[in-house]
Amino acid sequence: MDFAYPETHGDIQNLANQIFSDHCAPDRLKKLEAKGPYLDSELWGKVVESGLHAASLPESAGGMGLDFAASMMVVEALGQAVVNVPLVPSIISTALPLATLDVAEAKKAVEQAAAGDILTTAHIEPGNEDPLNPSTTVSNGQLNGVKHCVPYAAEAKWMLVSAMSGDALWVGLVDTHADGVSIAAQDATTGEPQYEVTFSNAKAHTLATGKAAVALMQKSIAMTTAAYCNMAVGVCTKMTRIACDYTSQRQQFGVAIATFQAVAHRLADCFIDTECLKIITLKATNDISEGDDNAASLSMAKIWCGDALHRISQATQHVHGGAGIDRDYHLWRYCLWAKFLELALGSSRTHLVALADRLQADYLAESAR
Amino acid sequence: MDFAYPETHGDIQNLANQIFSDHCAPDRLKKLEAKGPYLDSELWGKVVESGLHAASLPESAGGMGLDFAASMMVVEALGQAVVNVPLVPSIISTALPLATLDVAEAKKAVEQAAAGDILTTAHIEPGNEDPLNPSTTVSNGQLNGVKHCVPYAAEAKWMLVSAMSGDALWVGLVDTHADGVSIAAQDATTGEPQYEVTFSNAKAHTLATGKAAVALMQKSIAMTTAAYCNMAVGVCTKMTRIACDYTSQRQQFGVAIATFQAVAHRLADCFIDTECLKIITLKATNDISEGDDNAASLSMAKIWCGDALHRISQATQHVHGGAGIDRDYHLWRYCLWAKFLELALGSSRTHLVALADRLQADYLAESAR
Amino acid sequence: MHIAYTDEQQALKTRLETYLQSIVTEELLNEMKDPNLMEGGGPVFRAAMKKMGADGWLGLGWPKELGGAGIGPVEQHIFAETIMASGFPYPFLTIDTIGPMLAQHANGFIQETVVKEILKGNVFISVGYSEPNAGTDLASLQTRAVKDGDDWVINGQKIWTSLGQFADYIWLAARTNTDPAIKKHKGITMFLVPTSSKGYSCTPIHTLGVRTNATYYEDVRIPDKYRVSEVDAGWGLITGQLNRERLSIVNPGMMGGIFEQVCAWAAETKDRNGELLITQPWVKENLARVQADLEVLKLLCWKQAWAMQNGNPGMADSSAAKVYGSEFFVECYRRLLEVVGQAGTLKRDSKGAILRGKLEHRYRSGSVLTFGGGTNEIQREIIAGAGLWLPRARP
Amino acid sequence: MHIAYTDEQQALKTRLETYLQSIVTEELLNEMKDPNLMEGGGPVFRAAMKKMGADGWLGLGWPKELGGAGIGPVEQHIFAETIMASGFPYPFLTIDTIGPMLAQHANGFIQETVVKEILKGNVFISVGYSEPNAGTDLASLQTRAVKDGDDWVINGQKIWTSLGQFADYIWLAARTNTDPAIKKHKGITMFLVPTSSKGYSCTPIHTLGVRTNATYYEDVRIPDKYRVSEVDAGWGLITGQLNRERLSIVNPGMMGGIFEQVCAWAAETKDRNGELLITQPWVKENLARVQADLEVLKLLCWKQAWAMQNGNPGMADSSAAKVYGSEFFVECYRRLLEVVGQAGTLKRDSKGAILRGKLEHRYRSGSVLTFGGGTNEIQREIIAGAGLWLPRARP
Repeated sequence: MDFAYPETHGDIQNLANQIFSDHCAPDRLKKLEAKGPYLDSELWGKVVESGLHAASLPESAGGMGLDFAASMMVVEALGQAVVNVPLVPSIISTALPLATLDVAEAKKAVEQAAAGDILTTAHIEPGNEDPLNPSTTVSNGQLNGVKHCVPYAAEAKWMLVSAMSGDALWVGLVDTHADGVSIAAQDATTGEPQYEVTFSNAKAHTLATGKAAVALMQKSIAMTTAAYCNMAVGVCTKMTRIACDYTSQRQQFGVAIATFQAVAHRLADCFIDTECLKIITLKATNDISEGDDNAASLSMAKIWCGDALHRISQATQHVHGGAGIDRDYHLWRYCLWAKFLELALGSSRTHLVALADRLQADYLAESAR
Repeated sequence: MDFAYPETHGDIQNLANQIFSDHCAPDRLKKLEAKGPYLDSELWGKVVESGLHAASLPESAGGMGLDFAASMMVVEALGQAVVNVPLVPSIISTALPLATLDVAEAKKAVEQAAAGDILTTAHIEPGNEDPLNPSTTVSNGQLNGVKHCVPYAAEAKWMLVSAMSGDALWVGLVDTHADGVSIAAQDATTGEPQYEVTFSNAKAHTLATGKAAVALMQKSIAMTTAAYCNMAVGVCTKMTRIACDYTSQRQQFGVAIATFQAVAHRLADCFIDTECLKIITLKATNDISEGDDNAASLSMAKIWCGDALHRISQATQHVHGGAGIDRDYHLWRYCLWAKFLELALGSSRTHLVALADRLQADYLAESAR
Repeated sequence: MHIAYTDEQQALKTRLETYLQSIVTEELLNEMKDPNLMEGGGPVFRAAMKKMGADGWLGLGWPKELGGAGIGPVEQHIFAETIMASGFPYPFLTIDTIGPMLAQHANGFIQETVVKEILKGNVFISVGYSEPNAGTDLASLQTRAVKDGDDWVINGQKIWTSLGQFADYIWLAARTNTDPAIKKHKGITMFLVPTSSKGYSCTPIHTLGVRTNATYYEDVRIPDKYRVSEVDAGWGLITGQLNRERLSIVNPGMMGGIFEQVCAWAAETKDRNGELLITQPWVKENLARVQADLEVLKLLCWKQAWAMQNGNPGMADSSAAKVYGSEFFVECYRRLLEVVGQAGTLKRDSKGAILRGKLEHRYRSGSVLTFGGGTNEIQREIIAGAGLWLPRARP
Repeated sequence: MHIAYTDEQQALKTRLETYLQSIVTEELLNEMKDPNLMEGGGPVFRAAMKKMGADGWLGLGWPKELGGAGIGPVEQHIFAETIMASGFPYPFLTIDTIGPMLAQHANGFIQETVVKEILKGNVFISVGYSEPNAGTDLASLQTRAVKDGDDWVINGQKIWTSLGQFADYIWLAARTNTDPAIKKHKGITMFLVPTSSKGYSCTPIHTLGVRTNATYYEDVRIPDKYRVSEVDAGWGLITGQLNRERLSIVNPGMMGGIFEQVCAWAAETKDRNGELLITQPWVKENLARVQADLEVLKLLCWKQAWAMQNGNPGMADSSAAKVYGSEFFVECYRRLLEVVGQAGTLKRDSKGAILRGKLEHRYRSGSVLTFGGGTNEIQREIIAGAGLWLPRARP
C-alpha cells in the first residue's frame, strides 16, 4: 500500500496549475464567453507547447510515456480553473484508448493529438447514454445514426464512435469532415462546445469489432469517467477554497461570517466531502493505471463525484449569498461544471444501480460456490 | 380545507396526555422493566376506566363513537410517554377494523375490547412482512403456520389472523387459548411483549374471504400504520423537547450548549422534521377518517415517519452526549421505540417502493387515456 | 377537519386551469425567451396581467373594499399555486407580499394610485432591502432618507433588486435615524420610490440563473406621501413583508408543474431497450421521493394559508416551511435531472433540450431561495427561539 | 502509488483470518452474552488475549525494542481491521491508543510493568477524562491530584469510563495546578491509576447499547512512578491519545464484517415469492450504498495508517475521518436494518433473531461515536481551523 506519487507527478501538477491559473482570470474568460460556447485556442496552444496534455501518451507518439495517473494530475488542475480546452475529450477519451491499439489509423491519430490536433469521442445519443449499446449502426463501413453532446466535434479532426454491426459492437474512427457527417451546435450548460452529429452513410475506419470493440469503448468510458472524477476533485477543492476566502473576509454583524459555527461547520463538511471524493477517485485512478478498466471503484468514485459536487456547489453558493451566483464573480463557472460532471456518463443514481447489480452478481456467485 | 379539530379531540388529547404522563416517571418504568417485557396493567386499567382507548369505537359497542382521528390523539399522547399498553394492537389494529363488520364474533370481540380485554393482530411472519400474502394456510376452518412479532399475543383474548385459503386471502379470529395455538415469547428491542405464534390445525372463526378479507386486513394495516405515524409524532415531539430542555441547562465553556449554533440549528432541523411528519400524518389520518384505507398519503407518512424518527433520534442523542444514552435518564426509551416505529409494517425504503409503484401505475394509466 | 380542497376550491382550481390556457400562450413563452423578460415585464406579459386584473383574478383573497374578491387567503394560495404551475411568471412579490402590506399600512394616496392599480395588473413593485454591506445583517443598511421640507431626499445603493428592470416602484428601506443611542433596526423607514424619479437608476446583475439588479439612488427626491406608515417604523413592515415572502418563495406551484411534466415524460419515453423510463425502479423511486416531499410542502403551505385565514400563522412555522421548501427544491431538481440524464443539461433553445430546458434553468436558479428571503441560518435561529424556546445564540 | 494491499499484506490478512478462527470460538461468543463481558473481560477473553500476545500478534506495528514485531502502522491497522471484523472484542483503547502513548512517554517502571504486559495480553487500561461537568469542555476537568511526599493523592469522579469493569489501570487526567493565571489546559497531569488502589471504585452505567462506568477516586494514593511524563504536561498526552482514538473508533472492521454477513444473508434468503432478497432493486441499492461509503472509510483509514508510517497524518484529516466514519456508521446500520426488516429489531437470544441480533445491538450502540472520542462539533472546528484556515469561531 503506497499513497505517494512519483516526483514527476508533483512537477506535472505544479506546472499544470500554473498554466491554467495564468489563463483563468475572470476578465479574460468573460471576453471568450461573450460569443457563446468557445474553445480557448490560445490556452490549448500553451498546454500543447508544455507537453502536459500528452503526459500519459507513449513516447513513441510524442508523449511523456507516464502512467494514466499522471494525466489525471493535469485534469485535476483543469478542474481548479474550468477553462475550455479539449484535454478530456481529445486525450483522455480518445487518444489514450487509441494508443493501446496496433492499428495504423489509430497511431496516426494519437500522434496528431500529441501534436495538438483535436480528437473527440461520441459517447451518447439522444435518448441513450450507453456507448456499449448504441442505436447507431454500421454496415459495409458506412455509419448511420445520431450522436449528441459530442464535445468539440466541429473542432476535432477525428471522432471515435461506437455502433452496432449486426449484433456485435463496432468501434471506429470517423473523419469529421467526411461526406455524410453533419454537425450541428448544441447549447450546453457549461458553455463548452458540444454538438449533435448525424451520420448518413458516413464512411468510417473500423478499429475493432465484438469483444475488442467493447474493450476499447470500455477503456474510453473508464478513462473519461475517471477524468470527470479527477476534474471534480479540482472543482470541489476550488469551490471550497473560494467560499473559505469569501467568508473569512465578508463581514456581517461586525464579524467575519466564517466565525459563525453554522458557516464554518458547513465548510468543514465540504472539506470532508472533498477528502472522500479525493480518496475514492485516487483508488479508481490507480485501478485504471494498473490496467483494470472495469473496477467497482470507478462506479463508487462516480457516485461520490455526483454527491460531492452537488453538496459542495449548493453549500458554497449558499454561504456566499448573492455574490456566489453573480456572473461578475467566479464561483458560478464551477457550479455549471459541477452539474455537468455530476451527470455526464451517468449520475450518482445510475452508478449506484450499476454497483448494486455488480454486488448482487458477486454475492450470488459466492453463494453458488 | 380545514385544519381544525373539533373541541372533543382537544379534550381527549389533554386527558390522554395527563393520564400517560402521570404514569411514565422513570422510576416507575424502571421497576416494570426489571422483569423483562411487560404489560402495564395498572395504567391500562386507568386508560380503560377513562374510556379514552375506545374513543373511536362505536357507541353501540361501548365506545365514544368519534372518528378515527380521535383515537389518533390518544396514540400521539402515548408516543410522548412510551409506556407499554396494548392500545395500538388491541384497539387500532383489531377492534376498529372488526367494528366495521356485521358478524357476531366480531361484535363480541369489539365489546370485550371496549371493556378492556386485549385483542391483537398477527401481521407478520418470519421472513414475510406482507399480511396480504401470508404463508399461513387455512382449510376446513383449521389454521397452520407461524406468525411472529405479535404484540401481546399471550395477554390477548382474540387474535386477528390472515391466511391463504387456496388462492384467496382469508381473515379470521383465533382464540389465543385454543388447541393448536402455541405462543412463545420473543425479545424485541422496545421491551413491549411480542410473541411467536404457531398454529397446528388451530380452529378459527372465519370473518371474511377473498376481496372482503383483503379489505378487512387492509383496514387493519392502514389503521396500524397511521397509528405508528401518530405515535411517531409524539415520540419526535418529546425527543426534541427533552433535547431542548437538556441543552438549555447543560453548560460547557461557561454557557448553555443550546447557545451554540451547531446545537441550536440541529434542533431547529428536528423541529422542521417533526412539523413535516405531523402534517403528512394528519393528512393520512384524515384520509382514513374519511374512509380511504389505501391512500398514497399513508405511504408518504410512513416514509417520513422512518426518516424523522431516525434523524431526530440520532440528533437528540448526539446533542446530549453520554447522558442521552444513560438508562437512568429518559431519552433512551424513545430511541428504542423510534427504531421499532421506523421498521414496523414497512420501512421508509419499502414504502418508497410502494409509492413508486403507485406513481408508475397512475402515470401509465394517464398516458393510456 | 378536512385536509383537501373543498368542492368549491376544486372547482375554482379547475376553472383557473382552463382560464390560464388563454394566458400562457406560445406568444408569451416566446417573449420570455429574452433573459430580461424571462420573469415578466414584456408587452405580452403586461397585457396578460391587465386581463387577469380585469377578470378579477389578482385580488381573489383581498378584501372587497380594496377591489378584491374577498374570498380569503386559502383561495389566494390556490390561485398562486395554480398560476405558478402554469409557467406564467407570476409577480408574487407585488401581488402577494408588498400589495397586502400596502393595503394594510399605506395612506389614502397610495391606496388609490398604487394598490388599486396592482389589482388591475398595471403596477409592479420590487423590494429594495439588501445593500452591498447589509445582507443577512439587514438592520445595518445605510441608504439614507433625509427630510427636506415636504419631501424626502434619498441617497444610497441597493443590490439584488429582483425584477427591478420593469418595476414601477421600489419598496425601499432607508435609514431615517442615525442616533447612535437607538438600536439600528429602530431607525428605518419604508418608502415607495417611483422608478421614474430623477436620480434613480438600475443596472443589471446577471446571475447563474436569472437577471437581478443593482439600483442606485442619487439625491432622489420624493414627496412625503410616498412614505409608508410612520417614520422609523419600517422594521415591522420589513418583517411583515418577509413573513409573506417566505411563504410565497416556497410556493410548490412551479416545482409541482415541472414534476408532473417529468413524470409524464418518463411515462411516455422509452429507453434504448424499449422499456418506458418510468418502469425502471430507480427512476420511479426518484420521482416518488419528490412526490412525497412535495406533498409535505403543499400541506405546509395550505396550513399556513388556512392559518392566515384563522388568525396569525406562527413565526416558527413559516420559517420552517421556508427552510424545508428551499432545501427541498435544490434536492428535487437534482433528482429530476438524474431522471432526465445528461440531456437535461442542454439549454432551452438547444437542439436536444428536454422539456424546453426547464430543469437546466431551474437547477441554476434553485439555490437562490436558501439565502433569499432571509437566509436559512436566520430562519433556524427564529425556529430555535420562537419554536423551541431555546436561549438565544450568543451574538 | 499502489492503493491496495501488497502481496505480503494480503498474506498477513489471510493468515490472520485463519488464526482468528481459533480465537473467536463459540465459547467466547457465549461468554460475551453477559452484558458485563460483552466487550471483553471474561476468562475466555483473557485467555485469548494472552494467546495472541504469546503468538506475537498484539504488537505487530510496535518497535522491536518494546517487544513488538516492528512491521509498522499499516500492518497494525490490518490487524485491527481484521480482528474487529472477526467479532472479537478487541481492546483497541489499550493496544492501539494508550499503549503506544505509554511506550513513547512513560518512565522505565511503566515500560517494564505495564507496556510489556500489554503486549502479552495481560493488562487492560481505561480512559479517565470526562467528568459530570467536563465533557466537550474537557480542559475544565476538576479531579485533583495533589503531591504528598513521593505520592500523589487523587480525589474526584470520572464518567463514561468504558471497559472500566475489567481495567487494571485508569489512564487518568487530573488537575495538578489550580493557578488561575494559567490556562485551564496547562494545569493537567496524566497518571496511571491501578484499579487495585484503595479509595478507587467503579459503578456501572447502563446505556442504550453497552455498559460503561462511573469511577470514583477518594483519597487514592499512588506513588509518583505512576505519573506519565511531566507535571502539568498532560494536555499533549490527552490530544495525542485522542488523535489515535479517533482513528480506532472509525476502524471499518466491525461494520465491514456485519455488512458482509448481511449481504451473504440477502444472497441466500428468499422472500415470500421465492425470490432472493438480493435481487430486489432497493435491497441491493441499500447494500451498494453501504459498500461505496465503506470503501471510502477503508481508504481514509488506510491512508492515515500509511501517513503514520511516513511522518505525521494531518490533524484535519483524522478529524475528517472521525466525523465521516461515525456519521456513516449511523446511516449504514439504518440501511442494513431496512434490508433485514422488522425481524432485525429482535434481540440476540430471541426466537427469530437475525444474524444473532447483531444489528439490533449495533443500532443501539452506534450513536456513541458521534460524540465519543471528541464530539463531531469539535472535530468540525478542528477541520475549519487546521484544514481550511478559517478564522476561529467566536468563543
